[in-house]
Amino acid sequence: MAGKVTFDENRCKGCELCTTVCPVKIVIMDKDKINIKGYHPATVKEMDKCIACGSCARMCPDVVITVEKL
Amino acid sequence: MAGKVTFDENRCKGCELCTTVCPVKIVIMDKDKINIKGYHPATVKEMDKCIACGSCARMCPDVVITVEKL
Amino acid sequence: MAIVFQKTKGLTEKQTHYCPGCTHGIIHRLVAESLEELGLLDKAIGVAPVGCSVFAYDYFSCDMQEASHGRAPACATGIKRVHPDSAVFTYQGDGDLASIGAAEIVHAAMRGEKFTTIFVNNAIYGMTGGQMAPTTLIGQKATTAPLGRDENHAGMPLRVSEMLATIPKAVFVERVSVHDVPNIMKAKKAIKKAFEIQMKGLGFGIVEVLSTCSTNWGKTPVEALKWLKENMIPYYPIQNFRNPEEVK
Amino acid sequence: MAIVFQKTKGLTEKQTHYCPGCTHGIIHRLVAESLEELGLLDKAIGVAPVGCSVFAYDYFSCDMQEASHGRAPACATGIKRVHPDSAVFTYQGDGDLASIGAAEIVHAAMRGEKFTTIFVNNAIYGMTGGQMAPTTLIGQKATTAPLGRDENHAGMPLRVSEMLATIPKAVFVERVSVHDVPNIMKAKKAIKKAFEIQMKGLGFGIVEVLSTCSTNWGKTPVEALKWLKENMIPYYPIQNFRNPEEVK
Amino acid sequence: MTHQIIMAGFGGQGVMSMGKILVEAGLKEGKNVSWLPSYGPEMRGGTANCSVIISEEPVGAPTVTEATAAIVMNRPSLDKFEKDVIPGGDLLINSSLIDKKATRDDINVYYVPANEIANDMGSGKIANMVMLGAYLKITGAAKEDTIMEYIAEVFSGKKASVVPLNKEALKRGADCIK
Amino acid sequence: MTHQIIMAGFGGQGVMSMGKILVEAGLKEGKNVSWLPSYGPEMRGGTANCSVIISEEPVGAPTVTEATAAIVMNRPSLDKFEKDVIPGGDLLINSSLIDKKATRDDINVYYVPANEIANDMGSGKIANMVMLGAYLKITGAAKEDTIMEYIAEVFSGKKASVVPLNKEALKRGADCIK
Amino acid sequence: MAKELWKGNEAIAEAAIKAGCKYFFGYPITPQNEIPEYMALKLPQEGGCFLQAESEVAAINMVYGAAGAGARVMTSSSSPGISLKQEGISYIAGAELPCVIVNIVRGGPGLGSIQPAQSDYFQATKGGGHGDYRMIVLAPASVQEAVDLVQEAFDIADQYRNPVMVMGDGMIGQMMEPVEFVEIPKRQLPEKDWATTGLRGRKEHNVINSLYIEASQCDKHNEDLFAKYAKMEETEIRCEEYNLEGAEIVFAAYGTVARIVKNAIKSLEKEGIKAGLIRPITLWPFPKANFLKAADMPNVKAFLSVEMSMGQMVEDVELSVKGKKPVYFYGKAGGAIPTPKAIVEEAKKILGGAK
Amino acid sequence: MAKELWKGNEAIAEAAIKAGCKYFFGYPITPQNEIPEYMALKLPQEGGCFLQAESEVAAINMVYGAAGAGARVMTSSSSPGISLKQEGISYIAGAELPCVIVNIVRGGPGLGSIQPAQSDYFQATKGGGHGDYRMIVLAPASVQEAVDLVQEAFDIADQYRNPVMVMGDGMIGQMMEPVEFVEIPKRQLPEKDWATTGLRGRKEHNVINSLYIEASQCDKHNEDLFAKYAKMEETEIRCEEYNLEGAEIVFAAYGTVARIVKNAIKSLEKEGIKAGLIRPITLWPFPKANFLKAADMPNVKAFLSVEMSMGQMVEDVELSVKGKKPVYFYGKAGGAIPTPKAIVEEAKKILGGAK
Ligand SMILES: Cc1ncc(C[n+]2csc(CCOP(=O)(O)OP(=O)(O)O)c2C)c(N)n1
Ligand SMILES: Cc1ncc(C[n+]2csc(CCOP(=O)(O)OP(=O)(O)O)c2C)c(N)n1
Ligand code: SF4
Ligand code: SF4
Ligand code: SF4
Ligand code: SF4
Ligand code: SF4
Ligand code: SF4
Ligand SMILES: [Mg+2]
Ligand SMILES: [Mg+2]
Repeated sequence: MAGKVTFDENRCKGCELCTTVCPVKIVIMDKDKINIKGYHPATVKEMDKCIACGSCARMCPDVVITVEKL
Repeated sequence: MAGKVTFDENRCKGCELCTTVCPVKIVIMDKDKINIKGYHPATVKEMDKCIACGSCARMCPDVVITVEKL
Repeated sequence: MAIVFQKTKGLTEKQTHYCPGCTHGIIHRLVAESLEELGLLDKAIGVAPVGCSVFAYDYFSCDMQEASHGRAPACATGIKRVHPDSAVFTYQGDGDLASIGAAEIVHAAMRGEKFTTIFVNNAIYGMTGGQMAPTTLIGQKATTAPLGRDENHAGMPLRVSEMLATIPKAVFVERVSVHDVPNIMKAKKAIKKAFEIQMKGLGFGIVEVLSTCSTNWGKTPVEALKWLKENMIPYYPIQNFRNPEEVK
Repeated sequence: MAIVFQKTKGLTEKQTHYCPGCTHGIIHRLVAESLEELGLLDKAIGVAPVGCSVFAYDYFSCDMQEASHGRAPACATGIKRVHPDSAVFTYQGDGDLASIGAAEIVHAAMRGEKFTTIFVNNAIYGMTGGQMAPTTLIGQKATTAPLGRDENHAGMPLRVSEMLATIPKAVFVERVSVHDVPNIMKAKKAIKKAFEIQMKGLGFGIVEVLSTCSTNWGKTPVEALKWLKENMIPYYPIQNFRNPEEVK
Repeated sequence: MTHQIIMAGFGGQGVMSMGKILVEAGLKEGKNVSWLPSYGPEMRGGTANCSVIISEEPVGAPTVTEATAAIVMNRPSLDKFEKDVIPGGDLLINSSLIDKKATRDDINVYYVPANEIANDMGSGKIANMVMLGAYLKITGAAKEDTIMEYIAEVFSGKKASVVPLNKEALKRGADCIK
Repeated sequence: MTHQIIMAGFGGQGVMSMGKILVEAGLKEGKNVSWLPSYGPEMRGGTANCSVIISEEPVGAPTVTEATAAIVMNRPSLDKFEKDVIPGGDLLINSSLIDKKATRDDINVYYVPANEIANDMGSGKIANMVMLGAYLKITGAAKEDTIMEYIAEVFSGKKASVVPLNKEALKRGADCIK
Repeated sequence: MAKELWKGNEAIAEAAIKAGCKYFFGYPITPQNEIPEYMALKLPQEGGCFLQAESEVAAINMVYGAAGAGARVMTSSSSPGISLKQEGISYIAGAELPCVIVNIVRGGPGLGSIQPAQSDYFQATKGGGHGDYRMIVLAPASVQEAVDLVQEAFDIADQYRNPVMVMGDGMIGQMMEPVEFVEIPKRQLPEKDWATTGLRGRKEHNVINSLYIEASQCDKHNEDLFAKYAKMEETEIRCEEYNLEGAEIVFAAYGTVARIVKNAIKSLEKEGIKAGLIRPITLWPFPKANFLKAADMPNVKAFLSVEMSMGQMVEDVELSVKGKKPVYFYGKAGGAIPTPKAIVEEAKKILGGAK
Repeated sequence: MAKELWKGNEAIAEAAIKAGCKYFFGYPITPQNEIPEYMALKLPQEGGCFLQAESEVAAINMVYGAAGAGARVMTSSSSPGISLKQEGISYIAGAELPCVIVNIVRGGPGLGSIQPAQSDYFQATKGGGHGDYRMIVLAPASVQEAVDLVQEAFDIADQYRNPVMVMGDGMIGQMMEPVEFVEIPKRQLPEKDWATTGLRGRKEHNVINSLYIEASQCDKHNEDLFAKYAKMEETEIRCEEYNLEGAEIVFAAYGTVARIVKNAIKSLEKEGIKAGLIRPITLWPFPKANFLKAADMPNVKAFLSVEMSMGQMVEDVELSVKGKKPVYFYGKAGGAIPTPKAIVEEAKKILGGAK
């Protein structure tokens, strides 16, 4: 049931909505990065924990996230 | 309980509404007369039958009728 | 010798331009009598619409404004906000209130504007010669619905009172009719009550009055009363829809 | 490897101008996905409003018209009458639909226009900088209600779905929210159903979507979702108000 | 010759259709014509009127302010339009409903008891055709035959029975003019 | 001397208030001033800018198309406004966020690491005051004292604690200009 | 086809149907009610759609939607109703949508009267709505001309993707005159490949819009619009010149007033005074050149604009004449109609003064 | 009182309150939102009433009601919103009600842009609504002038029982400038004995109305209105003349554009070209005499009207100049702002050509 999420990083507006809905709490804001819009983009650090539930993508207002099931 | 009804004849538009509501059926159209508006005005022929119920006046859209109780 | 009925001081001496038997005349009288009986003539300000009752400003003896088509509630809002102690009313037809003025009446109700609306529903545009109104019944002919109103094309008639009764600040909503004397008496009572509620500052009140238009219905005045009773009332039930607790 | 979620073809590549976390973006996506899934992208014509979603014409990949403020339902009426086999929708904010456009939405519903309205209720005028909307809650601050909405002055918030549900030809009326994932799924279902009902020609359908405006609410996007849940839903219950028998 | 006619009366007296019939006949005869009604809010019982022009030349203004003839069916119309007839013009008065006389002496005045004649014929509605008959006799603005041709076209089939009645009305009107 | 300044950056970088503070100070010094913001739909994250004029003479156009100075807080602003500086004018670049260099050589270019300085001072929000300090040092458009006088007025009472921070920011900005 | 008597409003409606108008959105108002009423009866028979809108505002926005969807569409109203359409008209012009708008003008301002007037000239020609835009404004003087112009109005609208207004007064709408429906030669028209029909296989989505958020783009859009308007000014001006030769005074009048003026010209002729008439048929673009040419004629001493207004077209006459000859005005407003007699007197007064 | 920095919109609102405005009915639209927002905060504190209407149409009709009830009342909006008010404005003018309407103009047509523009000139001065009517239109060029004019606008409105429009562009509304609130000398004003206050003992009922069903009465009403307008034209014209002496070219410009033109004049001066400016402050009534006088000055070779539009006021300049000197136009539209440089070039081009 492992999943893979991909972020279209430069679309991200750093709103943090995706981080609140991940059941395994792996979506976080990347404070080390600033994208071309000037925001810290969202990212996933522990990808192996992803269960490919799609919640993060469904919550994102800016269609930043693609979710795949491995 | 006798009543008296007075018609401000030249206001009358001959619509006949008053004639339909008199409980004693004494309000009629005066086919012999034409008022300045060009209508046959309403009138009461048998005034002594009037019970001063006020229905004719309440039905009249043109405040033609005054009703008094004798 | 006692007066049982005489012309109210709420009406001027001016004779109306209405067609013979047009029940606008009755409704005018009921409003004027209510104002007189409540002692409000001296602080009443009425708003005439665009429609057959456009000349209402000539018929009511209180101060009057003539509003643009459909906007009487906005006009009345302006007046009432300036003179909060006045008795303000709008007098509007179904084209005026339910068609072009739909937003204005909904929002006056939403804000709970403290004025009274007399809504004369004759299921037709009288003044302009018999076009379809939002309230025209299914199958009823109108010059812009020459084969009768078709629900698939023009929808179902709008029940304004039912709709406005969903709005919290529309504290008094009642539908009445003037097709016979008992109903005329009931209509008067509702109108009077609406003004009382206004003066108590409770919110917005509207009385929908079913009315005839013999001319554009193509009927005699007497036939028109019958048509109203048999056709309008089944779709537009005579009923109180909202009453503020305080005045029940 | 299976795709669980990816961007729908119903949206263009254009990035939105919305503030971070604005749920307009989610609602756009739900509409676009619905159109794609129902195979309607090829015959859909959308109408963008005046409001924050004014640029919606750039974001949906189907044909689009930009309507004047509040008149999207009139515009959509014109379109749908010309192309009866199209899937026509309006996308409107609460200022647009419930304030200036109140008459247009009521009458589209009355006529039973066969299009779908997506009504984004964020209880504020977003685009113009946070003025009071008809849907602004009691006590909620807005730039034109600096001390919070006062019911005695500005009335009670308008419950649009409840009001429209009194209109016979408004065959589908449902209120949904997008403040969390389960509600987003429900919202999507309602939107899809509304389009299905349109394509069956059953009448007018509207989905009211509760939405956030973190910018003008003065909150972070995450706080805004919580505020919606705790403050809007109690007054605007999430509920189906009308459903045509045929699609129950 | 240009005929500029004002026709006026109560709503319901058929002044509008009287005008229409006349212009239809004029058109049939190859003349230039126009017909302009008064229009107003629905004030039933008010007066209605129309301006009719029949001319060899193209019609200028459709309004008639200098009438070669006026046909007045009721008292208010007489009061209103008597002044608009040009000197030497014709004024036709429905004497059944108007007890007043014309005041001018520079015009030709005709009194036609149109309603009496119509009632006498059993149809009060046809008073307008009586007046039209009188007018045609005076002015020859259109031929009676053309009028009847048009009327026969309009009332064909089932309604054809009214044709003779109209013809009779025109004639009885014409007969009033000596 | 007429100072015509463009200040530009992301929404939230305080370019609008930087401009307001400057014109308030100008007014205090008896100059003629104007402040004109850009305005647009709520596109957060977009760029905002304002045109500021401080002059001995009455202010003509409130728009600045020939800037005596431009203060750019982010990259898009540099790209947009570099061309509007008059030859011999000043361009102040927030080098913390802009890694690009100016392309023109007929103007005076200053690189101020405003965000770094501000962060260093413990308040990222004060980067605008750092830039303003640099600008004042270069142009003398207003006196630092007047600025501080105004700031002290605005942040009186409980908020007075931020006054020294602002003063420090102005100074650190000025120090960047050698 | 032989000539038949038609009431102006009905003739206008029939002409529109003959021109392929399939959609009509309107709202009742005197004195144009016969247009929607005729449409209500006839459009469904032609497979078209008549809809009574909830208001004039809604009607013009339905027109916007239908025009954007590629249809031939019309609306009609009278003065107060046309005022309510101003925002919509500005949008339609801004989005470059073709449609026909009929205004059967009545007396104003406000509720005014319902009698014939020409007091919406400024509104129609200068732009009653906001922003810079233009409509072609056609002003028929007879029912026949109304019929001819309405038919062409749809083509003009489609050719330029622009709203076209047909402006008559209450008389044009209400009077009956003989009419012959002659088919107007159809123009070569561009395809409506910009219309929102649904993609139906098309690759790029079509967008109907008037928003240009960048000022420079909006400026450019205005420049483009005005380039189009310049083309209209080159090719679409219509005007009748009448009796100009040797005229001492030249009247300017349009619509039914021009006919009244012709009566006055005949009267003047009888009194030995030669008068001519320039009758703009397009109120915009205005036939400036015709007036300028007349102003250069040595026999012409003065111009007199006669209108059912307090003086509106007279400004365009003045602008055209460029100060070369004096320009006077005579008018009645609020539904009152100038009489030939009053016009004659006014002309004589001017010539007396000018001599 | 010392000068303070005020944002134009807020200064306008404050000036209205200082002038005794107690009622405000409006609807949000950029770039004038600070006016209703300021009113929302401050009017209740002054015992007045701010109400956000459901639309611009409703707002103007609330103004109608409140003005008819005798109040000092104002509304404000921007271009598309003002278009929606046209019917209402015509009613207000027809019923002769005093009120102040602010238009902070933005680029059009249609949704256009939200940037500064002057493209509602025709609408404001010629009558965007139906029928013949006029408003006084005041066009401030600075925040200070806006403040002064707004204060007087209420008096003018009351004096003539007429709507008065204050027309600025987005710059006037958005910019901050130093302002001093100086009390404007109050006019001697007639009593509002016509207002609908409720009879309160009065014998005759008061009626607010614009309907004159008889054409002759409506004509008479128009005559009366125009007699009043003539009085306004006599007494209310305001205009700034700048640098006219010896000017080869005279600019016509109003509002903020006049300030840009002044910059251009200074640049021209540096190049040895003398240029002047006539700045109408009242757009209606238009300062025709000032232009005519300048046209008669031998040094003046040409006029150049500079506007943020495609050319609107230029027609009034032409009408004033009566063909005595050539009149040119330069403008930007849709929210674009003319630069001093472009104006200088345009002037030089004209003078080159005119020489
Ligand atoms: C803006 C505007 N649109 C249309 C009209 C024309 N008009 C006058 S009265 C009327 C309808 C009146 O119908 P209703 O309100 O039902 O009143 P009724 O005559 O039936 O009493 C209309 C459409 C107008 N005067 N103004
Ligand atoms: C006729 C008109 N009036 C006002 C405006 C200004 N305006 C633009 S968006 C808007 C309100 C939008 O609020 P809402 O519909 O709630 O949408 P949101 O921005 O909240 O999504 C207003 C009033 C306009 N463009 N046109
Ligand atoms: S798909 Fe689900 S589990 Fe994976 S990152 Fe997104 S929310 Fe977390
Ligand atoms: S929800 Fe989307 S835009 Fe917001 S932080 Fe997550 S990825 Fe970025
Ligand atoms: S008062 Fe009553 S009884 Fe007397 S006439 Fe009238 S209706 Fe008849
Ligand atoms: S109801 Fe009145 S108007 Fe009608 S007939 Fe009777 S008295 Fe006359
Ligand atoms: S037209 Fe109808 S509503 Fe109007 S006055 Fe006549 S009967 Fe009454
Ligand atoms: S202002 Fe509000 S509604 Fe508009 S984009 Fe921003 S968050 Fe969304
Ligand atoms: Mg009605
Ligand atoms: Mg909103």
